[in-house]
Amino acid sequence: MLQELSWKVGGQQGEGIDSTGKTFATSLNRMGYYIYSYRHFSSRIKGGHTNDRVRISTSQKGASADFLDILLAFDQETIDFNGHELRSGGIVIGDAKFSPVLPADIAQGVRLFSIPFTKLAEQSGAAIMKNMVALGATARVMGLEPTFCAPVLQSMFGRKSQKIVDQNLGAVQAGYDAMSAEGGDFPEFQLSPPVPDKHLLMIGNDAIGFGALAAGARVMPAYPITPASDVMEYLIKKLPLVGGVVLQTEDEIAALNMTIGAAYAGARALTATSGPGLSLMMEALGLAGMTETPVVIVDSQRGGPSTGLPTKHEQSDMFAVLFGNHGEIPKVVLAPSTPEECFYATIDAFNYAEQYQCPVILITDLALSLASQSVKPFDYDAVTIDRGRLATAEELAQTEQGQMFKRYERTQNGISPRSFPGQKGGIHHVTGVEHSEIGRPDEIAGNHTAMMDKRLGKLRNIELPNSVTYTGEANPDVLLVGVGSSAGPIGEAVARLNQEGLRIGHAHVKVLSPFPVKTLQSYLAKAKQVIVAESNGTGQLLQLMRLSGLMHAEMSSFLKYDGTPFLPNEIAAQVKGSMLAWQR
Amino acid sequence: MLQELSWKVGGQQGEGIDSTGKTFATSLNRMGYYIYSYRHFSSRIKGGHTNDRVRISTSQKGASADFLDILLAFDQETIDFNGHELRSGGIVIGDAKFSPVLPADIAQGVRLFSIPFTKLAEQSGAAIMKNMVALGATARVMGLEPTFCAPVLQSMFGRKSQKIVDQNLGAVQAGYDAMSAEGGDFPEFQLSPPVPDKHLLMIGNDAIGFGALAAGARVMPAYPITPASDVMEYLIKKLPLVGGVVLQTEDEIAALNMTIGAAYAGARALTATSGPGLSLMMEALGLAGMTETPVVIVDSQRGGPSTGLPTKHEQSDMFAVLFGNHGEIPKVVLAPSTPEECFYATIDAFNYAEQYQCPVILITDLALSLASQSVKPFDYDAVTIDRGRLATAEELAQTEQGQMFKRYERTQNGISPRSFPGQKGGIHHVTGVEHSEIGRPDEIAGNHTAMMDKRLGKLRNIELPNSVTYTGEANPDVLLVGVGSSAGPIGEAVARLNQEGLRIGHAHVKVLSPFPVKTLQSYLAKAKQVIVAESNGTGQLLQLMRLSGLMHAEMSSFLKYDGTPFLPNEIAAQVKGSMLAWQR
Amino acid sequence: MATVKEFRNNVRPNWCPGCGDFAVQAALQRALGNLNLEPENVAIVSGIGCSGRISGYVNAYGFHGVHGRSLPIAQGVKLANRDLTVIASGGDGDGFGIGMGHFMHAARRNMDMTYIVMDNQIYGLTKGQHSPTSAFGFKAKTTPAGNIENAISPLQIALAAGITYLAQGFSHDVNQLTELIQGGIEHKGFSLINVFSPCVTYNKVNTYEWYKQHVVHLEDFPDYNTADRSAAMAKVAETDGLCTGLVYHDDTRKPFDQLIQGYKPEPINAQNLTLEREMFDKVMEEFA
Amino acid sequence: MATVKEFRNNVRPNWCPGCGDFAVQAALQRALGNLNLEPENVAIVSGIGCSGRISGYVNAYGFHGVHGRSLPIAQGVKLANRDLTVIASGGDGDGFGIGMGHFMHAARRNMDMTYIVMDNQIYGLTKGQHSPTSAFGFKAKTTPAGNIENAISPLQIALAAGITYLAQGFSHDVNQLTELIQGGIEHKGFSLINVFSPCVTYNKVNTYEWYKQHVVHLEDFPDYNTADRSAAMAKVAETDGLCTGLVYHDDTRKPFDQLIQGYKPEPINAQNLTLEREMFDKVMEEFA
Ligand SMILES: Cc1ncc(C[n+]2csc(CCOP(=O)(O)OP(=O)(O)O)c2C)c(N)n1
Ligand SMILES: Cc1ncc(C[n+]2csc(CCOP(=O)(O)OP(=O)(O)O)c2C)c(N)n1
Ligand code: SF4
Ligand code: SF4
Ligand SMILES: [Mg+2]
Ligand SMILES: [Mg+2]
Repeated sequence: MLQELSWKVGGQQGEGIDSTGKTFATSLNRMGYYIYSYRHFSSRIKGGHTNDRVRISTSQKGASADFLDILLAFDQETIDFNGHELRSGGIVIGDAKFSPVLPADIAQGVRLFSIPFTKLAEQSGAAIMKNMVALGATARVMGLEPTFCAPVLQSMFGRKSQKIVDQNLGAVQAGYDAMSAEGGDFPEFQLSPPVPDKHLLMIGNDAIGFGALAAGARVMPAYPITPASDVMEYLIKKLPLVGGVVLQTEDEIAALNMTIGAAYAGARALTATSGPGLSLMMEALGLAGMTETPVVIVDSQRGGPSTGLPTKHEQSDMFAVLFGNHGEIPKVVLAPSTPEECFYATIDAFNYAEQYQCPVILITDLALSLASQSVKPFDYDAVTIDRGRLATAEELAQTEQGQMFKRYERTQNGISPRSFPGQKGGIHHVTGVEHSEIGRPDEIAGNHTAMMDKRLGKLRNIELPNSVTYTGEANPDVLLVGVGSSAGPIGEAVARLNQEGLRIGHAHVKVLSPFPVKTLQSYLAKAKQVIVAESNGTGQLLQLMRLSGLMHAEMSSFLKYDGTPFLPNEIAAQVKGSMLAWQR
Repeated sequence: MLQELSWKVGGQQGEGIDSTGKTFATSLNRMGYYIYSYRHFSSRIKGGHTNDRVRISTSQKGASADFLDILLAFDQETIDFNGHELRSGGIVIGDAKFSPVLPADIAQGVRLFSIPFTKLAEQSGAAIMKNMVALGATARVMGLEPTFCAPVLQSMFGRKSQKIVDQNLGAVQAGYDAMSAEGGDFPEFQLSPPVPDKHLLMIGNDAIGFGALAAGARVMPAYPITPASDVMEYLIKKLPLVGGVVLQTEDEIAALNMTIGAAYAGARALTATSGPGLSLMMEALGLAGMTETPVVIVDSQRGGPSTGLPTKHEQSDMFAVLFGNHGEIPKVVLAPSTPEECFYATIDAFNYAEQYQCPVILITDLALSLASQSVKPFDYDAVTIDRGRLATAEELAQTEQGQMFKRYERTQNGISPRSFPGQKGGIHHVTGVEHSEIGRPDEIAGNHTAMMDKRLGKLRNIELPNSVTYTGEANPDVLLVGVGSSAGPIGEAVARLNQEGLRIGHAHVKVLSPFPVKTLQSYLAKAKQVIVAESNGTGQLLQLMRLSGLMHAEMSSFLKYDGTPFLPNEIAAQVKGSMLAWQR
Repeated sequence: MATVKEFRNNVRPNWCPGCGDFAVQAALQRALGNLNLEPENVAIVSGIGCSGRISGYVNAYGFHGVHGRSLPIAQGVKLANRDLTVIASGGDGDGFGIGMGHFMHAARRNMDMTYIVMDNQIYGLTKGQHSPTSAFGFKAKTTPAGNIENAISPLQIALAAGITYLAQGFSHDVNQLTELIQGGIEHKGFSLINVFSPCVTYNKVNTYEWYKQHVVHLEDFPDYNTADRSAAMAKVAETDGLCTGLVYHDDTRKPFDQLIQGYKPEPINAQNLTLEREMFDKVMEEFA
Repeated sequence: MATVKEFRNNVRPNWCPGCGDFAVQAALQRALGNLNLEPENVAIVSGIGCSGRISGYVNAYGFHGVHGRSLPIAQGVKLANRDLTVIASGGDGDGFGIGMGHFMHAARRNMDMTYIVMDNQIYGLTKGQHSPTSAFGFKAKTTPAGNIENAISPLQIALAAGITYLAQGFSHDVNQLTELIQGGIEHKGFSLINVFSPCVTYNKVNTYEWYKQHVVHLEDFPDYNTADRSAAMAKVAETDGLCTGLVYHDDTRKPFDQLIQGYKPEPINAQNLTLEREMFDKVMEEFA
């Protein structure tokens, strides 16, 4: 019996590929399996190849599998594009309607089944249910009950009409039966029973939205953009329930400036964007830094530069996030690597923003933002809200008539008390111009130096907790360093390699600013060789390490920038290759 | 007799301080002296202290002097603010009108002269001529003829009316006479006669404007901002003479996008901005990189972050220029250090832009953009125009009917032929989306990698000529590394220290991208200690060196970020101090 | 209760003597005083320009943002705390040049706030370039041969954007200006008060004298109906935009802030931020 | 001479079947063909959105820029080469949302070019959020409880900005649309053709049927004078913006490109770039 199985469904955009994958994944997640599901889609609405690759496993996985076991195809293109991913002995189930054939480059022993998806769907009530037929065929192969997706279908369509539910279930059954008619069982596709464990299935963006809700966010001005829009679309459903508001602005410039206004006035506020919007936010980002306004910005990276590859994975905006605004400001940049971490990092983001009174950027990548993953239920008690250094009633009362509140008081740690409009005794001025302790423009030479030190000092020589996670060998021959969603594939590769007897370590960076130099230094010191794996063309993480003074005699980049995330075996192969090269 | 003299005039903004300094400096420049003149001003139109500090020398200087010899004051504030800069034995000449007094913190032996500037001006015709009276007093002290500024006054007012010229000259004479009446000569303020050498007096921004004109620039869309506006204001007078156009756009986003449009359509085009505008240009900058459109962007740095210190010097936008746009593009970043270099670098900028088909950013700082300096006349024959790889008539003719031109052909060096709208056979598509050789969107994984390599490869492993200049000791105990306008103060400090017998070297970086790693490495390798001097709070140049793999066991930052440029003796003191610290 | 005095602070404006902006400041302070508002309940958000300095010259919460973005910031402030009286302000370049998009959208969005533009038909702070309201043919630093762009009409575009309160004042008439600003603040929705606020240093054409000669007062047209949008459009066109007074007023529309789904009377910034465990669990369950 | 055929290329548009943008593409190709233009002398600049793809679907020089910036790019193209026929185009979000500021300024600047907006009252490419032209109350992904912002009226704001050629078409009527686009191209100045171009996938309210029911044709008003700006304003208001045909046309004003100081008939990109030594020396002497 298998511990995991890899399945893919493909067809044309707009054909319901998404919902097929979703029904499948959600059903298996409810059964207790762990899911990792990654969609391939393109920047058009209807037409064009799309697919959903679902990995079902008895333990948690953070990456797509290296190979496919089962491919469901709604057109020949799906087979032609994806067939090479099938392991030998895998199977293709295609809609008989397009008379599927296997291409030449297919692995040995791959079998093709032609099942009349569309026809059976029509017989069950409507052609659009061909997806259900396909799911039924899958169930048969995997040895699942034909009713495995009944609960999910019930919650999807139950409120609309029971008839639809029944029709769909009928279609599933029809697919199941048709596959049965092909004869034989498929013992090599049977999954071990799941560990009975409850988990949630969500994309990183959902976790961020939920995290923001839990953190007390109340205002979200934002502008739609792939792959960040989901955060806004999630919160637009939730914030009104708690008296908050999502506002779709005219552009990203307005979005961040409005976020600044709301945060200044006392609300917890966030915005979310991706590369092009991030570029447009640079001026406002500097304003937030200069005015010490606690805003949270979610940046979900996609393929760049420019409009780039809007629906593809990349990690090429780290430098823009860290260095893009003119002038120098303190900022916290959190880089979670799983939906679970997205949730907690979002809560941290709001707390850090108010504790350090500076912008916090939560950076994700497309794979993290959009891949559906099984995660442990979140811990209510782990959610804390710390609003940082707020002016107390006594302090406000002390402000003399006609005097301004020292919003930018130069304190030991650079953090000053905040007052909000509406508070008597808290009146002060705020400006992006260099200013005095009460916020008035002040161009005197000494003041600028002092205020620069105040602001930059807030994060100087600080390492935030859990800035790096480490797994694997403590004194490794090869240390892999990564950031973002690659925690999954790197972690898996490392576990595999260590099982093979190699000595490999894995340091995953979770905070890009303040950069955890000391911790990384300690790991680097123990490694013979270092490979920094990232999804971009210039090796930004490695450059960031070097810039921070982190050196290692044998440090190299492993870069992938074709728009797809790393697979575990790509990492493993690179490690092995470079161990060889190095030993030579 | 002095080889140099340092003079300052100060008063309220709007009182004509600028023109006093300008008349003075221009007159002495015409006499053959070398001038370095730096204005202190603030972000308001009338009122507030302003001053113009002019260094007159028999040889070329690129920095303000460490101390003042003469201070002309139109108000007491001027003396209070600037008095401490006077060397012992210096003099203050104040308008009797405000009954000037010397403050307590003044150097020993400083003398104060109270001359009725305003009264004498009124007697000469109008109070506004008090500046001329002050210049006359200065002339007397320095042993200049009272007519020393006659040619300049003639060209300033001659076309208006001879009467004004004569009145002004009368006022100068009155000041001269009044100073004479104070009795005695001032042998300690006599300058050696100048080497009879012709030079021009200009600010860096003028040199950029002139350079753009000489380089064949024809379109400049821009939005006003200190300290970049002069470039636009210069070209608006010149471009119409050659059939070109300057257009004041609605914002900086429009400015750069319009520049892109013009460059795409075949014109040499540029825009100019400073920090806030730069931040707004990030998205368009990425577009220029992705579409391989040759635009030239002038970024004149001022105090940041945010609105910051709009009229003060800083070098804190280097990272934004290098890394600010999301995604990864090739770009050339030139950093001239004198007006002369500004001129030639601007010409280079247009050539590089078209040779490498990428955005070129010419980065300056406020001191470089705005300080008036004497420069050698420019060499007409050194101006070349190289439009790079344009499609030939034969190539265009080869395009078959219904076929598109391969504007993004993948060639060995990554540089493809350009065709312009209007050219038959050159039709192609341009997009910020990842694209094929004919410019059509193409999301296939392999294509993105190949195109990223094509674009980034254009500048990989390349060092542009004259990327670093080196002076001083070849095997120095201390190597100073700088960028931008600090070439003057660092160069002067190094010369002085070497004369004192220390072994100091000076490497000045003139190109920030592609970063001249090899050349710098060779200099670093020969130095015992390295000090990177820059005008910002985080040491961006040093970080850039580290990021590029440049390491040195004894490398430190010398940072100044109070809004004023380095003075030679500040550099010298730092060098001496760190030599001591290091030897200990 | 606060009076005009409470809205004064100890800062000496750094405007040039005679600048029109002094009158705008005075009128704003008077309007706030007349309305008996408390300084701490007023937030003034401004852009960058000579005009933008105004947020530092009134005793109230002041936010001097970046160039052209006063309206997005101000809207954020209002969203977070709808109990505040929110004023946005800045110059013609700030508001109708770089900030044009935000203005049009703020007008149609109709949040309850007041926008005051100090329109001097020039870029003051950057020393005299032409602005979007500079007339065709106007000579400025950047138009030495005369402006070849047509001027924006703030009143026309405001009406076209669907503004609900529109007025125009003139720095010479502080009383009228005070009233117009007061009306804007009292109006429940987005209001624009465009003010002819002469730049005595750089604009030698549109001087106090020039405006005095060219401006007509809407009060002089007793039949003029400020509730009639077409009439307003026509009057603005007829007077070439040179009319002062209340141009248009629509008090039938609810402001954005009251239309928000799940609107609660208590302002957002006063809410308890803790998510109840029950709701937490319910939301989490949706992912199961 | 080129005909409509020359403006076709071999790319299959990736719009959804039935999308209104197909008709816009066809009308544009026909208009270009009817005017006997050569493909190489036409530059089509577009923004980002489903609509923005149009620059890749016409055989001509095409520039697909970034979101909301087609007009600045197009103006740059025109400045560099005024012999080109320059078309800018994109969606309602692209042009009237993020691009609003550029639109207003392009209209008043009045360069000789044609702007075609495919107005589907929705954000198509990002999957169905409301747009600036979405009606009050409209339900979209981002307005589940109904839009609480008032829609922009493209025609009103264009008139207010001082546009010199204004028309509105509907994807259902390719013949009329072709004529309107053709008129815009022939017009010497900035023209907007706003097109009701239904999004069949995400906008289930403003469908072909809906437009057919609501749209009035200006040709049906024989007295309507397209040269009368006030009449245009009134008609647009009266029809709630739902009129098609030529709305306004002012052919008395010279376009920007002809007013440029030092204007030369030869386009900029055809000039010899070398600065004569004499001028070089003269300019240099100014710094002595
Ligand atoms: C992004 C950006 N671009 C340019 C500037 C420079 N700048 C400051 S104020 C201003 C224009 C001022 O004109 P206006 O808004 O009319 O205000 P006024 O000074 O006339 O009151 C400009 C262009 C800036 N601060 N930020
Ligand atoms: C700066 C930036 N922000 C956001 C996006 C994402 N985006 C792409 S198209 C689009 C809106 C599309 O709407 P519209 O302009 O109406 O075009 P349509 O798809 O409806 O034709 C958005 C928000 C982007 N590409 N760039
Ligand atoms: S420059 Fe003009 S707008 Fe600015 S303060 Fe002076 S008068 Fe006022
Ligand atoms: S989503 Fe709408 S606008 Fe986009 S192609 Fe489909 S129908 Fe057209
Ligand atoms: Mg102005
Ligand atoms: Mg649209």
